[in-house]
Amino acid sequence: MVTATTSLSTADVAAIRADFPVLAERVNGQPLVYLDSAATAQKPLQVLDAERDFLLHRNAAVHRGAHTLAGEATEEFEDARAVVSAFIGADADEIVWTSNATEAINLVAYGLSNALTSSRYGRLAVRPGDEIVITERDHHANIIPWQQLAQRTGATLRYLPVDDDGTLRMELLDQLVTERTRVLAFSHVSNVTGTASPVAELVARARQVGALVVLDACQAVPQLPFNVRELDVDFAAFSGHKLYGPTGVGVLYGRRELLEALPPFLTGGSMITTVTMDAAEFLPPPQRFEAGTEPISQAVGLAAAVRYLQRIGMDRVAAHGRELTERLAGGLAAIDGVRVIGAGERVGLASFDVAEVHAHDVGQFLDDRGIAVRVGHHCAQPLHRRLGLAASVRASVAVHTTHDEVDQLLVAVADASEFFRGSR
Amino acid sequence: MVTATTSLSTADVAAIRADFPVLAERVNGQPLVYLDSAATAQKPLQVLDAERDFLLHRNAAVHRGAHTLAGEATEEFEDARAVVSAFIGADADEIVWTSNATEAINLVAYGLSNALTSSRYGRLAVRPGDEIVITERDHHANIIPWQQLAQRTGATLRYLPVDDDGTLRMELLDQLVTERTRVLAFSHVSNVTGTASPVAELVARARQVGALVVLDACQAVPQLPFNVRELDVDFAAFSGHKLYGPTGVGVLYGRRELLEALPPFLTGGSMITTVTMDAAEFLPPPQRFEAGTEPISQAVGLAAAVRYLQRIGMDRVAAHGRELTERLAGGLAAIDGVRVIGAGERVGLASFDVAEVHAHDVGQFLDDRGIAVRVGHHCAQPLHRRLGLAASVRASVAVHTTHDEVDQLLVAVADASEFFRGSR
Amino acid sequence: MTSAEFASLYQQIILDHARSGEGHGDPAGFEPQSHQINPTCGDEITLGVRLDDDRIAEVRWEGHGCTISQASASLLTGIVTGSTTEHARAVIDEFRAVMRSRGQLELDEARFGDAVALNGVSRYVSRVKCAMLAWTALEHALAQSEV
Amino acid sequence: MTSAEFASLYQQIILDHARSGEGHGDPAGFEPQSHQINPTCGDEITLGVRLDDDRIAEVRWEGHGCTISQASASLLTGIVTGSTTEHARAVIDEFRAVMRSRGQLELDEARFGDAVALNGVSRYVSRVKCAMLAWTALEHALAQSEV
Ligand SMILES: Cc1ncc(COP(=O)(O)O)c(C=O)c1O
Ligand SMILES: Cc1ncc(COP(=O)(O)O)c(C=O)c1O
Repeated sequence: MVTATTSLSTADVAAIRADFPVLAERVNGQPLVYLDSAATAQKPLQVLDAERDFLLHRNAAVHRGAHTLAGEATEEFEDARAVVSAFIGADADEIVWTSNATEAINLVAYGLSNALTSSRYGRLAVRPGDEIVITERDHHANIIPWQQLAQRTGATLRYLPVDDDGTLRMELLDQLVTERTRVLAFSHVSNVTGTASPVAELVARARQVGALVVLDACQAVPQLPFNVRELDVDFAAFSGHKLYGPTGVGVLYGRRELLEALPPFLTGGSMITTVTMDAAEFLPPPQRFEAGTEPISQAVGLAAAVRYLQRIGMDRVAAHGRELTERLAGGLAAIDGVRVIGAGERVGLASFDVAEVHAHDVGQFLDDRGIAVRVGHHCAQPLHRRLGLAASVRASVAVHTTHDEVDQLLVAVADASEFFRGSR
Repeated sequence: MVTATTSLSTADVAAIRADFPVLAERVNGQPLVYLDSAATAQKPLQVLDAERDFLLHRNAAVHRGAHTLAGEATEEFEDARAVVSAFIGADADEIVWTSNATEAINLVAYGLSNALTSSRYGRLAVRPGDEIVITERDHHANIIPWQQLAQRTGATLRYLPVDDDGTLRMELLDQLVTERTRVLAFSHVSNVTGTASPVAELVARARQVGALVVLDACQAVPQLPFNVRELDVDFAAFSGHKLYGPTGVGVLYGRRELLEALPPFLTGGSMITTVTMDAAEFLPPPQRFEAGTEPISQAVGLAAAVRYLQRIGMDRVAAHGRELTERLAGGLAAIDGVRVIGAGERVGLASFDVAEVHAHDVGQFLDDRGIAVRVGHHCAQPLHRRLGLAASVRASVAVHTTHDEVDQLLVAVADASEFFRGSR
Repeated sequence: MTSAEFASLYQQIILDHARSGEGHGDPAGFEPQSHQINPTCGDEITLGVRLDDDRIAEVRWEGHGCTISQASASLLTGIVTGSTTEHARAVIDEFRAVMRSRGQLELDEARFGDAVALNGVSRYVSRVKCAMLAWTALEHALAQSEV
Repeated sequence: MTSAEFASLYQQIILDHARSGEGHGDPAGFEPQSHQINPTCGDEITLGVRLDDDRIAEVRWEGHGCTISQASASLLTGIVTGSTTEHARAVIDEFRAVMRSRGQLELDEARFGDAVALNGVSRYVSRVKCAMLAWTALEHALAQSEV
């Protein structure tokens, strides 16, 4: 039995907003309406305070020092790993701290080519004739690392195309993902259409042919209850800064036996057992992948962000996001001349095009009213090209977004259309 | 004419200490004596405040958004680049933000092998038969990336050995660095001996044979006036967290024409001009090397750290460090059974061995008195092996270190030696 | 309903130039040429020049972009057509300096005429690239003809 | 001049065991064997076992390390010599649980005897690896003999 999840009440959101002081500030004389969380989220005071408290009282190098501060710092750092891994249903040693989601995906892609030159880690090596499959609606962070892997190894890159509204053409899946496919990489939630990929179907096909599944979870983790075991993916990547946490920290989840089989990517201190001038022996995961000094206070900050979301409850976060996004997408579609990109239920964001008006001009008009949205290709040039657009406008919601803010955006978009088209 | 630089007065240091509140705290009931800045520095309030102020009022994605906050964030972020690059005598577009020094060195090493598979960037490619030269006293971060580069490309890794006190055997330089040498990589200041390498001589030899010079400047930048043009190096790497700045941010300096010739390393958003499903065109440096969302607030924090040091003056920072390190090394050498590693003037740190007592035990004894030092191999196993040690104790000084703190350490080391050796 | 700053960024003259597009058209056959992209939004321009000795006889460009970039290309065309390449280079440098001044400098009306309407852009860091696109293209085109 | 915590970490019995080193010696010829390293400080141990059916007849180890790791190897030798491999495995698990408990758990005196002197280690996160080194080596050695 599915019980309807309660969303956030107006009072809940008001209380949440108090944790984000920037929301009370003015931009161009207007109250800030921040609808750009999909690019980077604002950080609640709880996150800023946790990081500052750590830096004021327990800052030290981790895993290296024997003194008291170093012990305390190491404990708090490893507690952060436990908190963040539990949040996505993984064990603590199955997540690797990276600097962002982009680096997390690069880590996997480089690992698969490094496996070629390393006798000990040959099993996962990608070779000429192997194929890597991505999708036409991926973010550049999930396109270019795979192009580069193909270039380094002689493997072939293929992609699952989308149809005219940006939906994955699943009917082509079996023909594209074959016994030759070594990696199937795709975004859980598109950062342009906001629609979710049919993860279960994609994973099932990858399992049939023995391909690794790499999930770009950047836009999903802040918006949905997210569990790597339920999704049954092999790798998943996301960024701290989109999850109400600091920049400078990202997460790679990897299934334990795969992290164990993957050779190192970045190399240096804190990831070795023995080093001679000729060769190095590496630690087990996750340390093998964490070369040099970690993003220590940033991991602590990210754990605080996760605790913050857990206190609200991801079910309620998701329900709130669903309500707002429906209002947003429905409202936009009803404005004359506005085309909302994509079809189906959206998670946390909607992108749109205003006929005859450039996205930059719309964005500037909205900014004049204090409304912050993202304009451009959102690091998804291939998808925009496929949809016949150079750029679009994207509005994204967060735990602190109100219904009223969405309505303000809708009015402003209608006015922008009027302003620019009226003047023609 | 050289005028003697004034050091920091007792009053100066007292004022500086007020910026580091942790120094007023107690560890194991004793006032904290933090002599582990070479591992990671404590951060002054000015750095914490700058980062928090940014996050509270101007946080947004940079280089992507058109809204007001994004514009302000981009300006502050690029101002940070200008401040940090000027601090080392480079132009703003000659520094790349990385996550730490380790990643900065990896960026160069991977770039040199990526150049192999990229027609456009072939000039710098490292190939079989080429040689890479490092030194026996390097940090693992400046050893393993080069081992891996050699493994990926078939190049040969050689090293300049040290003598019994850890000094580079410069008489072997000409024989090791030859026409076949493509890269000469070494640390400016050893993180074990604390002694500086003869940079000018090393660079001169590299120039003779046309090798690239990669300088590991981690321990130099926080302690000495540092200028990449005067040193005439091709690349230099250092970490924010050792420079009184945040973790999660590091810097790679690269001479403009070399950064332009180097292919990308991490790939993804914000580093491209055009992306199709088949190929990507990359932006000029530094953006080409900054894939995905940057360590934004961390760069802002690092700029605040640099401004902090500039207000004190790097000449005075260096003079203060010199005084303290002399007292430290001289005092240690005078303790019965203590062997100070290395010979010659030390910059900011001294490492030592207490006869018959394990470094961990010394460290624990010091910690019991609130004194934080580093014990272990300090990510320099080859050097320790060469010196016949498994581990050593390292004490390092900072702008906030007092003469009295150094003396406390000296007394405690003598007592530790007595405690453990007395019990035998 | 819009602020004074917005109104100064989107003056009628800008809106008009974005629509009329002086010099807009297929630059095929024009040499030298340059193609420029704004990586943030994917806006592009291909701009070609017909030279008559050291004079710019004609400018022709096409591409897509926002109001600011289109108006700027149109205004540029008006300013440099008929001038020497040397003058054009000086004008480009001056334009760039003003655009990057964060509101500190203003375009000289004697040299820039109607293009002074672009003064407002320099206060919007993220729009400077839009205004610069055509000017950078002309700079690159002229650089090719130097050799 | 040292604190109570320090004194409890470095009890006389620990100092004594670090010096006497029960079981210390070249384990050549002992099978199964395991070599373990503490990556932070480079401390190493090579530990070998002589089995008599399912009983540990003798333990022999060599290596270098701090007082805690040396004393721990010595104390381990005393505890497991003569016991069944099954019992040894249970004891290792219990020891690990206590060491990782951050001061929450204590070793049972009946099973651990003098080794209860290592209780203090669990409050020093960075020293737990030192105390565990020999125990991990024994665990790995026994795991090999299982097959
Ligand atoms: C000389 C030297 N090189 C490289 C590093 C690596 O720095 P990080 O761990 O910040 O990447 C360090 C510090 O650990 C160092 O002292
Ligand atoms: C779907 C998706 N993937 C990847 C990324 C890259 O994230 P980051 O820039 O934090 O590495 C983003 C955000 O920009 C995204 O939305």
